[in-house]
Amino acid sequence: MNSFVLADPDKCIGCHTCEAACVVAHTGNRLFEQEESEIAFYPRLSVIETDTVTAPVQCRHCEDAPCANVCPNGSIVNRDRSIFINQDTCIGCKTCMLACPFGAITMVTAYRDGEKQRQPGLRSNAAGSWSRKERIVAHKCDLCEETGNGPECVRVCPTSALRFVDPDQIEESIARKRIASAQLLQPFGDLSGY
Amino acid sequence: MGNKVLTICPYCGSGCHMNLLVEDGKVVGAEPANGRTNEGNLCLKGHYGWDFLNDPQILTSRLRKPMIRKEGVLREVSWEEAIQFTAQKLTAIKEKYGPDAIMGTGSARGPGNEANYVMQKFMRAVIGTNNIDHCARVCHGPSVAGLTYSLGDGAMSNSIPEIEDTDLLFIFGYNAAVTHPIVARRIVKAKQKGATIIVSDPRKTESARIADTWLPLKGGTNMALVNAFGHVLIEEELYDKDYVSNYVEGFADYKENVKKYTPEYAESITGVKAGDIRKVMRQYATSNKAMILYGMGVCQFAQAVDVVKGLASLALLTGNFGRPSVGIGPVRGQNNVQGSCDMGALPNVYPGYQSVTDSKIRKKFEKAWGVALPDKIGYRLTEIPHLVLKEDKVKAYYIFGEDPVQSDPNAAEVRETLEKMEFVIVQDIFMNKTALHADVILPATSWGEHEGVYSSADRGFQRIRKAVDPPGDVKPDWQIISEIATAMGYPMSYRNTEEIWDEMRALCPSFEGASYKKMEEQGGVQWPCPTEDHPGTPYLYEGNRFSTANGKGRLFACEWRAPLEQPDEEYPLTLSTVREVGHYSVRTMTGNCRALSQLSDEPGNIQISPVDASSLGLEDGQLVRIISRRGRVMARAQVSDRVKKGATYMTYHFWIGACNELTGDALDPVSKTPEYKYCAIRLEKIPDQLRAEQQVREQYESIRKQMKAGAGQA
Amino acid sequence: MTNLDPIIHIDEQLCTGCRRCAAVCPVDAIIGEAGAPQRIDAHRCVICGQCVQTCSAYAAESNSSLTSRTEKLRQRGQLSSVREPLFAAYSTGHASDLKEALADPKRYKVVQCAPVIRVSLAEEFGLPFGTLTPGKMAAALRRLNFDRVYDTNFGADVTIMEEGSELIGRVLSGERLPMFTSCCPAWVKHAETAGPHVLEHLSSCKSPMQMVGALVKTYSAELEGIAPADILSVAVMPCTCKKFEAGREEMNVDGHREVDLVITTRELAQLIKDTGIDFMNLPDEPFDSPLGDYSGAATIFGATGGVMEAAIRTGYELITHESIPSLQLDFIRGDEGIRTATVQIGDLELRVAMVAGLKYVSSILEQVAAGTCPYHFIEVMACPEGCVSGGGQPKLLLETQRKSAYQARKSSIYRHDSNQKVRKSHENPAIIKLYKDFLGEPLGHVSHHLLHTEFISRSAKEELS
Amino acid sequence: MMKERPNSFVIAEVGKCIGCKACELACFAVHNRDNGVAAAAGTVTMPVIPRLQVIRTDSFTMPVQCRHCENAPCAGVCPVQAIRQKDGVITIDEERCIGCKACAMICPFGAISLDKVYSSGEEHKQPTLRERQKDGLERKTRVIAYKCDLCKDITYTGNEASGEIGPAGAATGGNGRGLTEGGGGLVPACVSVCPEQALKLVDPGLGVSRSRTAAGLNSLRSLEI
Repeated sequence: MNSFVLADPDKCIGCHTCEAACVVAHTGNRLFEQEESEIAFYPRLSVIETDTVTAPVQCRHCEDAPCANVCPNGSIVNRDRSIFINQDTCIGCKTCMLACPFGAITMVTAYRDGEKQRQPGLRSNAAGSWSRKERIVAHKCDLCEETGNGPECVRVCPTSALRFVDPDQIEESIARKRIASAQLLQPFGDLSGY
Repeated sequence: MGNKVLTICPYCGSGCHMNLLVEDGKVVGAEPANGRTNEGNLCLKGHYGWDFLNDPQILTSRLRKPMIRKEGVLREVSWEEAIQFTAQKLTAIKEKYGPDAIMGTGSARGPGNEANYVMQKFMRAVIGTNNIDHCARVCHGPSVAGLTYSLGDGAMSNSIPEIEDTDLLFIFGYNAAVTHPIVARRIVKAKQKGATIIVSDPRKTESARIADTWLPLKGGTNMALVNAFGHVLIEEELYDKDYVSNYVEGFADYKENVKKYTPEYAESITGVKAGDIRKVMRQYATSNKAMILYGMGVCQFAQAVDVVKGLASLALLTGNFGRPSVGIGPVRGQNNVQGSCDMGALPNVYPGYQSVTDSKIRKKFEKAWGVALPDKIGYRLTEIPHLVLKEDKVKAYYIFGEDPVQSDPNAAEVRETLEKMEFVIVQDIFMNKTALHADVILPATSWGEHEGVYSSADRGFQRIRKAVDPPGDVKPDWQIISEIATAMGYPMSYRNTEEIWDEMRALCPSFEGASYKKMEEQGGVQWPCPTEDHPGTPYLYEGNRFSTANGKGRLFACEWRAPLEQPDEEYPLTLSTVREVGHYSVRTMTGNCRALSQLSDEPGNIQISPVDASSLGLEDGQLVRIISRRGRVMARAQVSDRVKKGATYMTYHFWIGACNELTGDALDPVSKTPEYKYCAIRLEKIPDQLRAEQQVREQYESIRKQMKAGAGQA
Repeated sequence: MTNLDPIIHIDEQLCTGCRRCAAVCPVDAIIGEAGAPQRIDAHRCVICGQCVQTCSAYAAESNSSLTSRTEKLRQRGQLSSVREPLFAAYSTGHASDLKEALADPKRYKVVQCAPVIRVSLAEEFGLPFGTLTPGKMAAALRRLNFDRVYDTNFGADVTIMEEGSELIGRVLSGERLPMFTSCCPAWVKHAETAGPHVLEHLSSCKSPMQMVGALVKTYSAELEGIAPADILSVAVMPCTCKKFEAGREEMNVDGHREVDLVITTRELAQLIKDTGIDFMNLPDEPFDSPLGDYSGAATIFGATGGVMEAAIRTGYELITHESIPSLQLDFIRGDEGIRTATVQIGDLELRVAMVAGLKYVSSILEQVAAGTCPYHFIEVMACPEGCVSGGGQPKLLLETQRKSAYQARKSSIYRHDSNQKVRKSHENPAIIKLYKDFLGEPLGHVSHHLLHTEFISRSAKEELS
Repeated sequence: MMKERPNSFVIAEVGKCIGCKACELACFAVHNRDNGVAAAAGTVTMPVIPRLQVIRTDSFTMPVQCRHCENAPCAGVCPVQAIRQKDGVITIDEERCIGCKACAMICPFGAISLDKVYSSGEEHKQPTLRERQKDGLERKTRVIAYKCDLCKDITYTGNEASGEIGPAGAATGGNGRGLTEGGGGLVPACVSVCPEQALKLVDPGLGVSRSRTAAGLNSLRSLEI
């Protein structure tokens, strides 16, 4: 099973530190050297406030990922215990974004080595004149796999509202609960009279 | 290779310890350190808010050279010329109009306590006036006035770490999640440890969301609610009779004054259910340890000092003083607003809250400073527009580390005031809106570039340290002020901040034992700290001895007064100004940090209820025009379930969506704090959103150009 | 024309089973599973053609598994030159038959046009909704080789004379009230099928179309000196049910069909295009006298409430012998399913109701059966806004435009009325002359023979026996 | 400060579609005003060429149309750069298209189809290319790629106005837009005509699936592991 990050809304204070941390973890210190207009600031989780809940929302790395199941060209795969978007082959069709029940996928400009990726063929008039359009790809939590330090959002949260959930922990917890319920049943003894 | 410099975060009164990571003389990162208040945690401003030191020029630009306005244009000059020019102009104005024609400010932000000490000394000893004030006036001024009246000390009676161990936390008009995330962390911990949380706020703040009881009162009705609380404590005999008879005075008057405020009567004014008023007071009175925290929701009203006294009265009635995890905490917003108050950057007190009208104290300072000192209380910051525009009394303004055009109410009036003055000095690290009106600009070093001491909100003196050399030709604030003083014939020749600090300590009994060495050893010192062997004081009023003249706490209640400007047909909504977690003050610092400005940028937001949004046809994220009797601005609509119908909220950090173009200049009669939390506005839908977005982009671009040109970097 | 053909059909090859037709059918005559081809219960069907109007299941050109377009057109009785898309729901066409008949030099070819054709025909040529083109229409009909271009409006004026007199008689005697209008054939068929008990409440008048047909083969034939057997009587109608009405056994005069052929608005446009007539650039031409002269009251028959308004304009003056104070009876106009009003006519408080859309009529039928119906006179139109929204009218490609199309057609009708010199049926000189020269008086002997009819109960039980 | 917004697109909710093809018809109608197609079906003189296709399988029916992919593969393979992003819409320049079919082949959604070109309601013949037909060599009709353009360049509303015309009067065309008023603003014709509201214009710019995110959030409270 896949790992994922989950927030405890009773602890989250909506401070957005996780969002900034997510970007810094994925861009490194290059972020603090770039011109403001060149910055690729795309947090992979977003803090949402509703009437009753405040918490960051991010990919749950679903076992039967709806995003992967609607991807028309197989750009979303399960890899090393996480759901991975291959941004190199993503065609930007936005279907995964719609399919995700958590709203955890956003569409962002693709960068390579700090440079916006431009498409070879498609031209756009968005900038006022016809020019090669930026690649725009689906984007979501990758559990900070490349850094090797585990999710940065979990590390920086000042109220420890975020948790990295390892599927083994779920298994363990379920096993623990099973043992506990078995122990609870012991005093009943013979149930044949019921 | 890089090194780490331990310092204090410059972004709020939480006073978090942090390390700046320095490589090749440049700050490249930050990491939390294990401070008393933050225990190894930082919020996003601490983590990513150092970026402005490298001057990325996102919003405005770093000032690098002194400048003098010549033929209407700011031109770079030498320090010598700038100092001489400033000294001559001030001398001339002082001679022509008298010392009281000159106003000066302290700075509650980067400069630190030593610079504020030197500044107030400059105004008092060199200019000869008590006309020194600072932005505490527009925030916790009422706390200083109110708590000094009730308890004797105008500061948190308790400490931030104590919050998590209280049994009941009563939060009034205070949104810690946004203003002090690291204090909010303690509130979350208190909740996790089982404390009862009660929140009184018109908006469903994060604290309100996790509260056991949320009292959603109508804006501008604080006094009625606080009176009703007192009424319940007395009517149901919940108050601590022994405590009141031993340590408190004014009970008879208090009882009389709150008599009328039955919970039912208060419900008719505040909208808070009478049953809830009773319930929370029973909980408050019966808790072993109950603590009150409050913020701008109390202070930024025209009836603010009264409410502060009323809240203090609740703690007095229930005996919640003199122990850990009780008391009352005005959690100071700006990083060093506690410090600039401590240092006497106020028109009525010398450093250490020593009254300027007390002749014994005055003599002490006259002796130490070697000059005669004025005995009259000086002008308050918020009175300046009136004194200039209506009474023509103030001619020169030495603005040190503040941006009143952005931060003070009724910006149009502030601009007019500055234009009318004969001489405006701006001493700052960044070009800002106020500096556009300056005759002289004196560029200073920033946090991270100088040494000093900040006071955390809970009275904690902590050392800030220099990590990098400043860019350009800039000087520490205390040095600039000293040079002007010297040029005006009053030599000041401090060699470092510790010399200043020690001079200050010697004059302030309650700070006397807080040496640099002790701060170094302990990580910080909480005042009062009267002697070298005293470790400092985590909570005040030990033994229930208050700092008032007779040592007793003073109860207070009075009639509720409605806010001055009420909504009407033309302006049907109310506006309250608030803060945003990722930005700080006038945004010259955080607005120049890449990560922070990316998270939230111009033109800023206006929070509005879904009902009002749909009746205006507004969608979340759309630009909207906001209009009050004083001005009009554009901001982005943020439709929120947590906002009540009829109310709107804007954060005051933004330059395009500048809410202080809208706010009114109604003032509290005692503290002269403006009513930021209540004015009437209307919203207008903008049909052509694409054009409006374009306008925002153009306006931002023109601000940047203006700021760059102003900073001499065109 | 015979009534063996049920007229309304659903093409099984094309129907997608979306059942939007069933949603608009006022008599639940469309049967089938969702997603499967639907069929029509011909017994219940009132042939109003609303299903034809709403159907969007078109024959995709790319679908090679379908019967060829040419063959489909032939099956549907449509001209081979028709280029518009073919839809699953359609009505049997008679344009091909008419084209053939028009080529016959031996026959004397007479045509009449319903009031609303002139406000909707132009839409078939891409003109805005409600564009009024009576002159071009008359010109086009002449170029199609008609010898006389008459007008159903003339029949509407006659209807008012007959039906108005009938109403006055019944109100005064208190017999068989309420009285229902009988000009809408779909309503008549529905009454015969679903409410035989109200048949005696229907006005005995034939519809304006049939009245003109009867007069064409008698009055006009005499005037022109043509033998009725040599006359081809054609009607252009906004209505698919008029094809059924014209084919009713009893609609003959002395053995001659009153109306030999009925084509719809759409079919007329197709015929004009087929003949290569440049409709847009035709001159305006008048209708022929005398059966082409009409009052404003006749033109408003095309909108719901129009018959009522026209009847009141005349009834008021016949009863009170005073001039009606206002000719624009706004309280009658509207588009709700049932509208009611009370009209003060002298001492009489006339209570009237207007039903637009057959699905609204059932409550009134129940009231009549229970003897609690409070009205004197009830106008019933099967289609949602009267004949402007008839099943033979131009078919809209966008459902979203339906409301504005009906609105424009209606306001055009009312504008046409207000521009007429004569706005009351009894003041139409051609009508006055008709009664003076030929009919004698309303409800007289000749009228009875030519202009009145009887209705047949078609309840399910009788159908079976 | 402001990011580029992803393109909008129309998508159907499969459970709501009843397969009536009103969307196809509406699409065709609003795109062929130049071919004389007005409000009435009788004005149509050409085959219906829709830019979305209602698909029927045994278990469901729904229209399929272009997703306006950000990195549109169709544009990548177009040899003559006829496919571009214009004002947030992936558009095929019908003048430039040479009918090579590459775009139709690469589109993973099957949203592009090739069909004949009509002008003024008649087949548009090529200047020189001829093909053998039963009456010998004839000029071949142009065939190009068609797909959804979100009704962006449509400037004729059909027969909105009413009025009388003179004896030789010409039609007075309306001057509204093909985008029609839907629930909240202008939407493509297919969306506005759908009787079941099965079609939606998804605008990823404003509050992307915010309600969903919020809904997902509310379940968080009860999650304890």
